[in-house]
Amino acid sequence: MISIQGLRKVFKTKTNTITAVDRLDLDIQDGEIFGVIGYSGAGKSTFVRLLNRLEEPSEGSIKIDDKEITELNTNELRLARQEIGMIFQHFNLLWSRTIEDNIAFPLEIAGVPKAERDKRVEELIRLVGLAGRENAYPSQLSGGQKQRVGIARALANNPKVLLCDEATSALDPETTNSILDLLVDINQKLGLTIILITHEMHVIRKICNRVAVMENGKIVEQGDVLDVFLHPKETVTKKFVEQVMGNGEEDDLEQLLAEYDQGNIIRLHFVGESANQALISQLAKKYNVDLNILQGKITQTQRGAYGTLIVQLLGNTDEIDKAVQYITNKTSVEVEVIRNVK
Amino acid sequence: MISIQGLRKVFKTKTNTITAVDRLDLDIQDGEIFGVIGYSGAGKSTFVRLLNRLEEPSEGSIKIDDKEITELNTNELRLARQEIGMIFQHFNLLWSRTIEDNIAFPLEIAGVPKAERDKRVEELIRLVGLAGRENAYPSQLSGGQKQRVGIARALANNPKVLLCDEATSALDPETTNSILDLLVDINQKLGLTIILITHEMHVIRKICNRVAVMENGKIVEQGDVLDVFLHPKETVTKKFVEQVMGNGEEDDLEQLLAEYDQGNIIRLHFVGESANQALISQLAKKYNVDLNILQGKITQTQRGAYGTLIVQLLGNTDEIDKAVQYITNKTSVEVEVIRNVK
Amino acid sequence: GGADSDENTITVGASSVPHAEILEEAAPLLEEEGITLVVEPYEDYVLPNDDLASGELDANYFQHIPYLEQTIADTGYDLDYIDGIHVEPIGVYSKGVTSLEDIPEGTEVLLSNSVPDHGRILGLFEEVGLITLNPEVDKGEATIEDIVENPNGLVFEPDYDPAFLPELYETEENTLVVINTNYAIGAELNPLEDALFLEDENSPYVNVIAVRSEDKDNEALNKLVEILHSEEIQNYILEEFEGAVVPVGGNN
Amino acid sequence: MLNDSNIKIDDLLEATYETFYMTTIALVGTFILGILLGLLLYLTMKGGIWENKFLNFIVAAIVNVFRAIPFIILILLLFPFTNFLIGSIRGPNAALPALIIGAAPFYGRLVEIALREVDKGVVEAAQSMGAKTRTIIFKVLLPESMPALISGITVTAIALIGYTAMAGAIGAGGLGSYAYYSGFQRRDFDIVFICSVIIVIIVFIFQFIGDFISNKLDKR
Amino acid sequence: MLNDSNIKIDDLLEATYETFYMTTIALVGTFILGILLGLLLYLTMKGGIWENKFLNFIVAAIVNVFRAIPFIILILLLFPFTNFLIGSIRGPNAALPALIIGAAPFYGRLVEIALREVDKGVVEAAQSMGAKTRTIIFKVLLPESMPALISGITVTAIALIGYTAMAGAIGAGGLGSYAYYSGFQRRDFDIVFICSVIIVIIVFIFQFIGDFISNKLDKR
Ligand SMILES: Nc1ncnc2c1ncn2[C@@H]1O[C@H](COP(=O)(O)OP(=O)(O)OP(=O)(O)O)[C@@H](O)[C@H]1O
Ligand SMILES: Nc1ncnc2c1ncn2[C@@H]1O[C@H](COP(=O)(O)OP(=O)(O)OP(=O)(O)O)[C@@H](O)[C@H]1O
Ligand SMILES: [Mg+2]
Ligand SMILES: [Mg+2]
Repeated sequence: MISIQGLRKVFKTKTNTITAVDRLDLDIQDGEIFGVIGYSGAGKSTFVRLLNRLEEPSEGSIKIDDKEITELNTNELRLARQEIGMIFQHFNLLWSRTIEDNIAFPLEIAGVPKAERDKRVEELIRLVGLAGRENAYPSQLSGGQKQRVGIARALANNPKVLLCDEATSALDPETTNSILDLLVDINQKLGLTIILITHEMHVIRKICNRVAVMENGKIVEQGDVLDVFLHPKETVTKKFVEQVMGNGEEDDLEQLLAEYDQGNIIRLHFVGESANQALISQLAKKYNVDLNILQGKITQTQRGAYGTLIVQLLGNTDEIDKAVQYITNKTSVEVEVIRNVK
Repeated sequence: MISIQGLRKVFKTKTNTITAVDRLDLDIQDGEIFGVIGYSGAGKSTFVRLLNRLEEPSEGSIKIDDKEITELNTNELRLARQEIGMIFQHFNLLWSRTIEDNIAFPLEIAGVPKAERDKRVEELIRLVGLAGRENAYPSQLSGGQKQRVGIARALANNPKVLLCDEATSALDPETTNSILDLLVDINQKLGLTIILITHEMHVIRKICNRVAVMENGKIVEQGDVLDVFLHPKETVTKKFVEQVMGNGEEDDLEQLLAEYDQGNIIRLHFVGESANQALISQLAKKYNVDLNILQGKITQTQRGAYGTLIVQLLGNTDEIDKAVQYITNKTSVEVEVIRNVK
Repeated sequence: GGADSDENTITVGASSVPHAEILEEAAPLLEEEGITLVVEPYEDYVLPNDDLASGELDANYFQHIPYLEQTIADTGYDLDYIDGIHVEPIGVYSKGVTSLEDIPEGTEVLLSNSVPDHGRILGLFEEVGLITLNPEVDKGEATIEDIVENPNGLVFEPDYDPAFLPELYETEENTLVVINTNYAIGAELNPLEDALFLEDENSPYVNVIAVRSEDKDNEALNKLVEILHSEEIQNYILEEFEGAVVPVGGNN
Repeated sequence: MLNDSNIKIDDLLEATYETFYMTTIALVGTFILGILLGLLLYLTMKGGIWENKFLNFIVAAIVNVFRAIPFIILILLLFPFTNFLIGSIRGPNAALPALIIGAAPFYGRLVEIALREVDKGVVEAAQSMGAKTRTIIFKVLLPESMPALISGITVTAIALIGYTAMAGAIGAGGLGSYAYYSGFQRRDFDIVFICSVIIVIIVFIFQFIGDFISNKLDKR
Repeated sequence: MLNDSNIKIDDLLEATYETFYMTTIALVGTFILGILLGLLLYLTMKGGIWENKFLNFIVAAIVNVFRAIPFIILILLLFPFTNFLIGSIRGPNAALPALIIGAAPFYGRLVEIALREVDKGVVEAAQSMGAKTRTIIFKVLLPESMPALISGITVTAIALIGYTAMAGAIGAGGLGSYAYYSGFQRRDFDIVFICSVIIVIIVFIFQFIGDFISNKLDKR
């Protein structure tokens, strides 16, 4: 559905030349929810802004629905844009319009009749939890409320593609969840394709099918969410995965090692197979070791439990070695020995 | 240090009267990092804006450092504000100034000499990872970069109190961590008191001493971070705690129950005592049960492992019962039976 | 109403002061003769002649003969006048200079920026013997460049709005200020007493009723002139304008 | 003091009416034409929606030329046009073309300044929704800059009142010309004073209305 | 065509110089005084930093009164003041007080409009840092509104060029009065034309400089 080739965007300032997006290739399927993550300044916002040509590409091609976006004339681009909703990082609401009228705006643009418009707006206001504030102006809303108006506005005209630039970063988890559910719902019912920029990995985990990791304007890694979560290759990806997978932060680890100064400490990666979920209890039964779960996180994926646990093994050195060997040889759990006491 | 009593702020609009902050009482200690969480629209931003009187309180008293903020005259207020740094939800950078000059602004206001100012600015730019962009203008920065400029600016004049309104919500986890480390560092070295609004519970967990939960303008719950995490009383708090403690979301649970349709399913709350870390392996040894860790999260606190695990118990019903009883009676781990197979 | 409307209605363009006021005074007298007078006020000196030539007006009353002649020469309009009605004598005033005899060398002369007045003012200066103008130049069209002899080395500065001249007289003490009598009176100067020297009623700058040449014998328009020359109107002028406007061509 | 004066209440009322009449009608024309010019300047500028160096230069040239021409000369230049349009070159109606054409380029610049202050983000938002330029103009640019547009037209209204004084040259009447010719020229300063007071009152009325609307519309 | 004319290059050059001279000097005065008035209007308005209904009314009244007075009458009213200040009431210098006092209230309004467009958030940011009002004015309000302030002074400059024409009444000279008195009055339309062209060129120069600076300063 969306096919991007050699996309490039260079900003020239007096002192610097910044390549915000650098020869980027990407294919996004119809009806997919595609996540984009990356550090601040990686070029994520620039990337989505290139997709609907709010930013003119310096180079490269963007095909959406077999239309070459970069070659559309003004009018064609206009019509193409009506099918692409966009949620802005900084909301970009019209201060001169009430909440209601802000949400109705894309419908007015698309020429939807008044009665229908009102119905749709009411529905959306309810969906994003702003009922009762219809007639407020953006300046009278909190940050998260503005964000929700932006979301409602982007969804109003039932777009085919939705570009979300940190759509939930100003929202509390409860509201985030309800918005994400809403997006998944629309995605499933109407086949909406969503490109979702975020720095919250749990958002990616919860709703994305695939994810791309950007760094310095390039996509350094991409794939199925689970694959990327399981086998992050790049450092940047690992950092992001750690966020959702637990507190792998190195300084935490050192503290841990200092605190629990006895026995072996190992890190177990559960890679999503239900057979291994009982590993801890199996080990306890099989070997004469005590297993202290110090830290970690296990989540459910379609294929089974997945995650990381940092475990302290106390007991006889031999027994410990055997236990570790067992894990290595007989299970699909990946084990990493952090401290080995000999 | 900060003592708030009966604080109230009412916004009157033509159609609505909104009590954004409603008779709020709160005491914050010197050198504390105090978190405030709450749903979008709960009144968090309004609350911090009242603290430095960017918003005039409708009622109530605010004492900072024994100064009654509500009674200061213009000049006293001005001087008091120089000691209160503020990070805005929407950055509020001056577009007419470069990054460098934006950060230097509070120093200019405080009358810091040029040479010293330059040194401090350079240092801060490095700290927030914007070296090389000193001479860019805000319009040339990404959202997260702007946020970091806002942070640097708020820290520039070594304030005694720092008000952070979603200071890290536009930042990726890596940058967030480095900023949080920075805050903790300053907090420890200089005794900076921080009031931190966020909707990211892991931020609270990582750096806050105490946390307050706001709902509809009121503080509905407050206390030590650990206490609140361990024993969330209000629904809103529970929702927030679930975010950081794992995927306690109800629909996930149902899915889990459907998927693992055998044996008992229990939820274990580890309340931060190191003695219990080996619970799983102990149970496996003591009773004839298999324990599958389905989901959950364990983190380290000062006192020991703390968190929740959802565990499937497979085996003889009697044995399972015994195991559960053992947990209930002999450990400080709280157990909640989600499914009991009789 | 233009020239082609009712025979007995005449439209006359006039400057508001004193021309329009004088006409307004005459209107009821004319009405008695069965002639309706419509006064069209003008604040400008170009348009009334344009409008007269184009037929929008039947007559106008705002200019003196030299100006009319100048306009005819410039534009080729076929205009003429019936008779003169009044003179607004111009005077020269000064706070510092008290007699014609001891005007200091190089004294500045401040005069109106209204070009049509310049010839008239220079003529007055020539008459009292302060300058000599190029004899080949028509007096009415003379400009400062036409001064051939200037024994006192007077410096003419034709740059000022005529209405401001009384103020200049007050502040710029060592200059000669040429002030139209109407402004002088407005500024509570007495032309006869305060002026260093003054035009007399023999001035060629008599304000006339101008018409298109074909209308020179028009009955209604001649009736208008007749009434303006009547004793009643002439007395009105004398009383109303306190000497700033001097009626001419009447019976007295 | 006023007893010495030649103030005629009727004349004064008429002059007031004429000033009001000319200002109000001219204001409507100026508003429309000025917004048109301002939009053209804004849209065709560098980085604008219709970026067009040539057109921008032409419009800027027209605006500058008409702003540059002294009003009195403008009146003169417009005679043929006025005559064609109004059927006369005298009186209050004949002053309107000159008033509008004199004030519109000026207001056009104020409109341009106001439009430049509109947040680029909201224009982008509208573009991302596939809005026609017309929609962007009428539903984004104009509403979002409305407080500044109204303040600008208020400023222009008051400049227009000043222009009406000069329009007295073609017999348009009005307070300014009444003050100047019947008062100032005749050194009847009571008339000047009274006229000035009335003008000040009119200015206050315009300013009050302008401020009121502008504040009402400002939802920031 | 030009051969028939009485244009004297010297006079033309002098008139051009006078126009430039008056406009430039008056512009500086107008800029300072106008910013002062605009700031007062902005700061004392409802919700402003120095919110003060009374002071706001007074300043608004002064601004409105001076905007309302026809320029020629303003010149007259200022004679004593001008005489005191300049020691003369004629010539280009004597025109300056009237030019400045005539244009400053007008520019003051434009300044007010520009200041209102400054994002309230950045003012709040400065307040939260404990900035003095002086600092807020010089380091926030003025820099953040600078593009609009410059565009505004450009508009005012061009209005000032128009005013200088009227200042001819006190012998200030300048192109406008040269065009009117030597050209229009003597029916020498070549002079009118040439003067107009020069005025248009001056307007373009001012506009070009203004646009250039304004664009340069706009970092949004
Ligand atoms: N100026 C205002 N006028 C009217 N209502 C306002 C105004 N400012 C805030 N509110 C309302 O007050 C309530 C609290 O707003 P506040 O900005 O404090 O929320 P918040 O907790 O910061 O939310 P968020 O997490 O979304 O930023 C909201 O319902 C908001 O709509
Ligand atoms: N108009 C511009 N001029 C110059 N540089 C720019 C401009 N816009 C963006 N950049 C730079 O391009 C890079 C990518 O910016 P972009 O906004 O795409 O980052 P991002 O990935 O969205 O970051 P964030 O998570 O902080 O929003 C940044 O270094 C930014 O400073
Ligand atoms: Mg971004
Ligand atoms: Mg908020």
